[in-house]
Amino acid sequence: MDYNILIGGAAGQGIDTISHIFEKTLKRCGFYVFSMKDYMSRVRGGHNFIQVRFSHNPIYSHDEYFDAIVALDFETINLHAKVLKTAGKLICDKSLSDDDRYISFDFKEIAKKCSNPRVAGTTAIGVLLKLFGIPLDVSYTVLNDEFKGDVLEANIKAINAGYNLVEPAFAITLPKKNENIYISGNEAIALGAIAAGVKFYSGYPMTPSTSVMTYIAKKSRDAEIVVEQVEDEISAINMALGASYAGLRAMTGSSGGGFALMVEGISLAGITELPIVITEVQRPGPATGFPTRTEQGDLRFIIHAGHGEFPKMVISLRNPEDAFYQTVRAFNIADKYQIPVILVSDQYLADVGTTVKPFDFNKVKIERHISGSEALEDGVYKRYRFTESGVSPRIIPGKIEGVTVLIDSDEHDEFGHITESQEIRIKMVNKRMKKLKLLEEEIQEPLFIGTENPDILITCWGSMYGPVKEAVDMLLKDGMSVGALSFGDIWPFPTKLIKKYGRFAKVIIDVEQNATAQLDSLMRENALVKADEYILKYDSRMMSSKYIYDRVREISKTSSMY
Amino acid sequence: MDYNILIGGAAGQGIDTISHIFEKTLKRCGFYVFSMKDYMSRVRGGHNFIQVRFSHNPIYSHDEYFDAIVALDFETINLHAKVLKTAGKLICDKSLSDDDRYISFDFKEIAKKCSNPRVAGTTAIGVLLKLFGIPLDVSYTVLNDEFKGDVLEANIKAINAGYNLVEPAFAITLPKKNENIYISGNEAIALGAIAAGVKFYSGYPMTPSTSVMTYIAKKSRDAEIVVEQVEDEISAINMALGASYAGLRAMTGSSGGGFALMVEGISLAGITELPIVITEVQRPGPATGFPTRTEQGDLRFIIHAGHGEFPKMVISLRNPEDAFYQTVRAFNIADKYQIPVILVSDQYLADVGTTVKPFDFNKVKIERHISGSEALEDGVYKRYRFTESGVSPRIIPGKIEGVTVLIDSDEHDEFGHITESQEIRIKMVNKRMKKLKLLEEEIQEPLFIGTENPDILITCWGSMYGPVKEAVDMLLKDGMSVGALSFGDIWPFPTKLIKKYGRFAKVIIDVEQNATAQLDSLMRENALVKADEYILKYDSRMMSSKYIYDRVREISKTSSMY
Amino acid sequence: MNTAFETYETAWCPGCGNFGILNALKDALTELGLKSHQVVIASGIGQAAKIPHYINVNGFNGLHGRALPPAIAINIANKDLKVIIDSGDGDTYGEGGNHFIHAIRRNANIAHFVHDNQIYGLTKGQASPTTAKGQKTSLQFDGVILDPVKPIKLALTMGAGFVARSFSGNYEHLKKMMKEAISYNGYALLDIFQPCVTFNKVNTFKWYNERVYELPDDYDYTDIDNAFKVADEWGDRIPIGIIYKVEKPTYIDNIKFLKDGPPLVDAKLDPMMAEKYLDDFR
Amino acid sequence: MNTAFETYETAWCPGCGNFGILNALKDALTELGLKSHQVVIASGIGQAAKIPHYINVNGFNGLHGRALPPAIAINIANKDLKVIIDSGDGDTYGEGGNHFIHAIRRNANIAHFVHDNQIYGLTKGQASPTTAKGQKTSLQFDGVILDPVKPIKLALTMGAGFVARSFSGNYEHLKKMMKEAISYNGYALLDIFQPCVTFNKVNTFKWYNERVYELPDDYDYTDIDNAFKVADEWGDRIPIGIIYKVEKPTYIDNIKFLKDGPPLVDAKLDPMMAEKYLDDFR
Ligand SMILES: Cc1ncc(C[n+]2csc(CCOP(=O)(O)OP(=O)(O)O)c2C)c(N)n1
Ligand SMILES: Cc1ncc(C[n+]2csc(CCOP(=O)(O)OP(=O)(O)O)c2C)c(N)n1
Ligand code: SF4
Ligand code: SF4
Ligand SMILES: [Mg+2]
Ligand SMILES: [Mg+2]
Repeated sequence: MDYNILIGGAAGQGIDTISHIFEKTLKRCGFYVFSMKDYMSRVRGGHNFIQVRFSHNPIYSHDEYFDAIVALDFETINLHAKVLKTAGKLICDKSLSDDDRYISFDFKEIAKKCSNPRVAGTTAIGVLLKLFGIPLDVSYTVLNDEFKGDVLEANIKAINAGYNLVEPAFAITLPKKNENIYISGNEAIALGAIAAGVKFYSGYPMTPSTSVMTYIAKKSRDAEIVVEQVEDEISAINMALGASYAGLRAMTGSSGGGFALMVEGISLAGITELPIVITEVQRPGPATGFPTRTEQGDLRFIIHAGHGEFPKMVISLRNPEDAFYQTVRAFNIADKYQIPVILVSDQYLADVGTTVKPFDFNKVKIERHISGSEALEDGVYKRYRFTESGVSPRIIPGKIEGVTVLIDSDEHDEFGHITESQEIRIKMVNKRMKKLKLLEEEIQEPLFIGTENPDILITCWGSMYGPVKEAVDMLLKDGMSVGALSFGDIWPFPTKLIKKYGRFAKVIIDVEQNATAQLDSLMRENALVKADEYILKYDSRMMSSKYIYDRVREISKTSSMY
Repeated sequence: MDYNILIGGAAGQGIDTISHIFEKTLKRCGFYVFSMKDYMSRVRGGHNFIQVRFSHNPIYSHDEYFDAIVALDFETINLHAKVLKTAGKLICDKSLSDDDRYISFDFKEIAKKCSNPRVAGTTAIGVLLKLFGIPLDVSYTVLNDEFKGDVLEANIKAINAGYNLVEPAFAITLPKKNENIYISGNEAIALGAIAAGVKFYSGYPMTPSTSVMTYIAKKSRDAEIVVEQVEDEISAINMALGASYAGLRAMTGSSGGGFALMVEGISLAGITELPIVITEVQRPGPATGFPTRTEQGDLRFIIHAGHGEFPKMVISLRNPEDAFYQTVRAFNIADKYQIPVILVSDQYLADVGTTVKPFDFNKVKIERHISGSEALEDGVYKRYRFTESGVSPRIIPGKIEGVTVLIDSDEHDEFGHITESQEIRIKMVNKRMKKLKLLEEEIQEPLFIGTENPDILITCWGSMYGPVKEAVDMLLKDGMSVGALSFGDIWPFPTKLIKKYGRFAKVIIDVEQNATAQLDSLMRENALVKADEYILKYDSRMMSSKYIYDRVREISKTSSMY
Repeated sequence: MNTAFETYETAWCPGCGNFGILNALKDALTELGLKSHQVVIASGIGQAAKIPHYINVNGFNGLHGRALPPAIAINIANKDLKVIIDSGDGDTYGEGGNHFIHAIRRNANIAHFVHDNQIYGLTKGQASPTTAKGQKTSLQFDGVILDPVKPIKLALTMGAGFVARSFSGNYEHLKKMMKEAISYNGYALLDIFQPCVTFNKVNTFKWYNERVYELPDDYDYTDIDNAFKVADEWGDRIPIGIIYKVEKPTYIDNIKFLKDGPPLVDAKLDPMMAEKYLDDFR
Repeated sequence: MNTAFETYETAWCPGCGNFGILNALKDALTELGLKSHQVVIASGIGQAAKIPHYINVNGFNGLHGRALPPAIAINIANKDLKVIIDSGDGDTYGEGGNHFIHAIRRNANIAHFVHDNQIYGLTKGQASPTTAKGQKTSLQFDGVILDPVKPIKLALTMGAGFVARSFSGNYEHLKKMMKEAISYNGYALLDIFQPCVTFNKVNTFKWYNERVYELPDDYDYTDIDNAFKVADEWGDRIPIGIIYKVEKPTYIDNIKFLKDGPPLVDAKLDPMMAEKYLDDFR
């Protein structure tokens, strides 16, 4: 079983809250749940919706057709009724439609009877739960977490009322309860950062990155983390670098426009060799673009962010689970090589809710690579000592009597003192660049899924993993020889697997949520491998597995040469 | 004949001035002159020097060995005496050395006698002129332009005194006088911008880009151009975009660090489709790096500057002549396609003095591509009207009664109004991206020099043209089968010639003043052509033709496979 | 409803203070006899900054925090246009703070309307530079720990020649202030209290309405000492009106060819005029 | 010569006012009994900003205009360190203007020394935000047309708890001011007149020396009205000294775990402590 529900309404109508109640109830029943948000850049009005899929089995992405739709406004019916499956149910207020195929009640009246006009949506959720035969008591536990006092009372009344309005319509078996958690991409990054020991987060709000900062801020008092909302993103990165210099694990993040203001600071991190973790949660650009929508359009910009030449690492995130562990890894790599590490996400991943196994905190290792007095040679400390590896021992300023730490944004000598020497310049560039070599060993090759040595090789990166994984599963079921490389680590660019599979594939199809096939440009540049076909979408809404499946089938038919 | 002179001293000792007198005198005699600056990031002290080459024939770059050295400080002797040719002359003050191979006088005493202690250097220039048999009267014309009143008197006395101290040492024939001008890269950009009708320049000082702004400022009153020094580079680009919107030809520029602060604004230019010309005069990074030195390290950063996907054009400049004409072309292309055009230079080119044919102002065509009321359809103006080409007619706000112009950094509809529509998004992305196709036709393929279909193919970009051109000439004289592609236009990347010559070459040698071979990465990405060998220099001093020549010879010997 | 500048659907919350500002703005322009093509509104990003989409004048809807630089350049490029900025408190005093202080020094001819809701509206309720100390927000869970920026005092300190405050809930007053600011020759700051009904539950319509009082007719707004005193008034009574106004040479006044010549955008371009500069290099 | 903090060769012009500042700084640190590892100097880029290379303390020589953000974070990260900023007038009031006004609101414990030579030194003589109106420079050929920033008044307006001015030519005074600023608990601005002998031919040693006068002993620097008056004094007589000083809660004071706990950098990191947050997602 695999059900797909859409809940739509205007901003301000509370679809977030009611959908959350629904999602959490499903999750607590033991289902696998996957939800995706589609919202406008406004606070009230307009048309927003949330898609919720649930199943007994893991879910990796969203789907396009619905078993049930909850419509809180007319737009929802207008726009989405056409993607209701034949046996699907549409639930709405009487006032919105008199179409008798729909399940409509006077929710407003019912809400009034529950003595709170704002609980109309909760009643609709009651209806929804009953249709799927989901036990009401689980939903109470969720309501209990969300509301208090009178509001809680009213919501319980409302959900009961809805539950009593209809009979079950879908035959569902309840799964076994499990330990899974239900979490979004941004929350997973935040949790990863807290687990990794972030002690300083400076940032400036920018959709869709803000919720990383918000979650850390929520825990800041308890976890003793300083979260500082700064005057601008330039301050954000420079402040974070100050914290890093002083010895803290520090982080900042933004979306494209705010990240753009940080690139000089990234270059500073490069020459000063200060560890820093930066999150770039992409939205469609250029400039302000589409604040609440999704795209993978910033990859090249991120990879080449910062003037001059210096090593950095760029990791794109696949899903919340990956986001958690990669965030931890990012901190460790930043500290180990004293470099900036950039985590690339997007609005899709930022806002998806996914059930995953509880993160294993025992697996989280904090590796600071900070030295004590063993870093001194004859009592002398050189911040930029030339070493075999290119990495110089790092100490915390103020911690060793009489020893000082000098970092410098000019080209500098081993002590961090400004220099104009050609010889030192060459050595310093070499020292920094050696880390690229080390990083190449650190780098994780893309995940491969599908038949070994497939005829059709799909390439994708970051959050496209989910839709591609499901598409590959569908294609495999069709008996096709298909596989996919899903890139996570993306700079330095891992070339082994793409060279290996690229050689055997009859057709390489590059799948990206952008217009210029940026991953393909990296493959060409770094592996001299070029895709033959492209599935590119840049309308700001994430492509689904179905979308990919259909197009791959098409390509495999029309491309007679393969 | 081809002579090479070095004039060295501490910052503040006036070597700039005396070298200028020397250079201009040579130029006015009709020689071809080429000068290069090597200076530290300080105002007084340290060690700076200027290299001046002159000849009867055009000169394209600097050389490493000297026929004469003028030493105003001990460092000059210490560092450079070893690269004096066997028959070379070293001129210095008595106090600096008692080595009797040197031509030393008590210049300070002489200066005192000229009643101005600051003219000691001018006396040394007098000596220099006599050694080469350059007529004194030409130097008077230069002094007359530079000085007034007492100071002029003192300088004339000083140069006479120097002239009388020695006898000619080199046998030189004077060339015919010619019409050539003597100009630096930055001055040529500035002059090109003025010729192209720039009316607004907003910028913030940053070495080595500042002199572009300074020259325009010098002419601003006469040419009626507003030059505004702003609070930061963010303001610089946003202000220039405002001027562009209002209908002016607008420009800004900086070096890497300042340019980094402009990248969000470049993205704004992308989505608003505002023409703008930006100069990036590179210096070695990352961060503050080497403020007064040279590198080609920002290429990829520049090409990918700005979040999101949008068309831009990047033109790298070869020499002052190219700088002038390409600046004019940049304004025309920016206006034609309503895109940002970035001119890439570097400290080497910024500061080189070169004799060139006077720029032909008759060749300068100003093509604004601005519409009047013919842009309206039924009286309605759509700033972002969908057209065949992707370019929408542009009008100047306020100029047509009742017609308004709206530009928007959000994704927008044809009117410039904010939208959330997927359909419009796709059309708008396509509209903007179509310009890339048009640009591909506009693009100039690299200059090819050397034997047709050479065995050894050198690739280079921007200011590396001069050193490579001379190196190729030397290699050709040796009878080698060698050629070079010198890229000027670099984004969109022109692929025809590199594919053509790449196929025949036995060895491709990529020559760049950076550590990561960024041009090569573009060739790989865009033409699937990879260099076999690299000549990379990243010590912050420009490589010379001799340096390239030696390494190419080495490669051609050791690479037995070719 | 004023339709001279057309009416568009907005994306604001019902009850938002921005509606009052938009209405007053349209009427102010109408009463000043301005036509749509004669006016430019520059804005950044935020709820306030969406205004160029809701009124039919020329519009430069730029980047968050960056409304001032283009506005200045537009004034310089074409002194015939009336340049207005509509932007938020975060936009102006936060992200755009550096432009704000230096723009005042340039004294370009701009009427700058700050929709000051003391919160970040569009990004859902984080503190802005004018949010009160101690106020809890959607990000400052334990309350804001910074002292707020005082826009009026800051503008006075930087030497602004026109500094005023109004309230979106007082249509007549706001319209009058807008007309004054637009008519003023030079940089004019008008800070406008604007209730954000969704995210600022402290500074509500009621909160402002109970506190604001109009400066008396005999208030001498040419007296800078007075102005500084008034700028410090905050709490139970908050003054609105023209707090300071004097004549000052504008940016245009300071550059002869801008002052005496036609609008810069009308300058004839001719490459040959620059040929003489070749002499510098001979 | 004070060698407690070592002596390095500088790249400054002979006669530059920066020498006086460096000397006073070394002596101030010595007299305060500070050791080199206990002090951090943050700076941006410029002549002034080269100071971390000329004194043996911890140094964060960052980007042009960006000395304040890292300095604030260093104070937050390790309250045991004495954090000082040495940077230029362009660095602080120009490129870094937005950080300047907002840093004051944060009130981190930082002594901020602005080497105010009223010019851009390192880039060879363009106007800075404090260059006098009308002054001709290497870029403003027809003279500066903007009114200068008034740093003292601006700092007062933004609510700084310690605002002072001194002069590099008055060693004793400068050293005293530095000690006061370093000892002050919170953000302390010390604007220091510093002749640039090469590029500022107006504001020379003589110019400053003839004008500066020390505020009298009975000057009450806790009176903000007084301070504003003194901040406006400019011309033939320019006051130096502590212009305003009061106690204010610092950034650290405002966050309990920073105030009461050990320096943040000493916090033990343990992933398991975060495991409980998984409950939010069950
Ligand atoms: C560089 C950048 N940083 C952050 C944002 C996100 N952002 C958009 S509007 C806004 C704040 C809005 O607050 P305000 O200016 O007070 O306007 P309001 O919505 O309250 O009218 C922010 C942080 C952005 N668009 N660009
Ligand atoms: C982003 C950026 N813009 C510009 C510069 C160039 N720059 C370096 S120092 C400086 C100004 C220096 O003036 P000031 O801060 O007053 O210091 P001073 O040299 O006078 O001590 C400038 C513009 C830079 N390094 N980085
Ligand atoms: S969030 Fe606040 S400012 Fe934005 S539209 Fe709603 S009420 Fe207005
Ligand atoms: S240029 Fe001015 S500020 Fe810089 S070192 Fe020389 S005198 Fe000092
Ligand atoms: Mg606001
Ligand atoms: Mg200065």
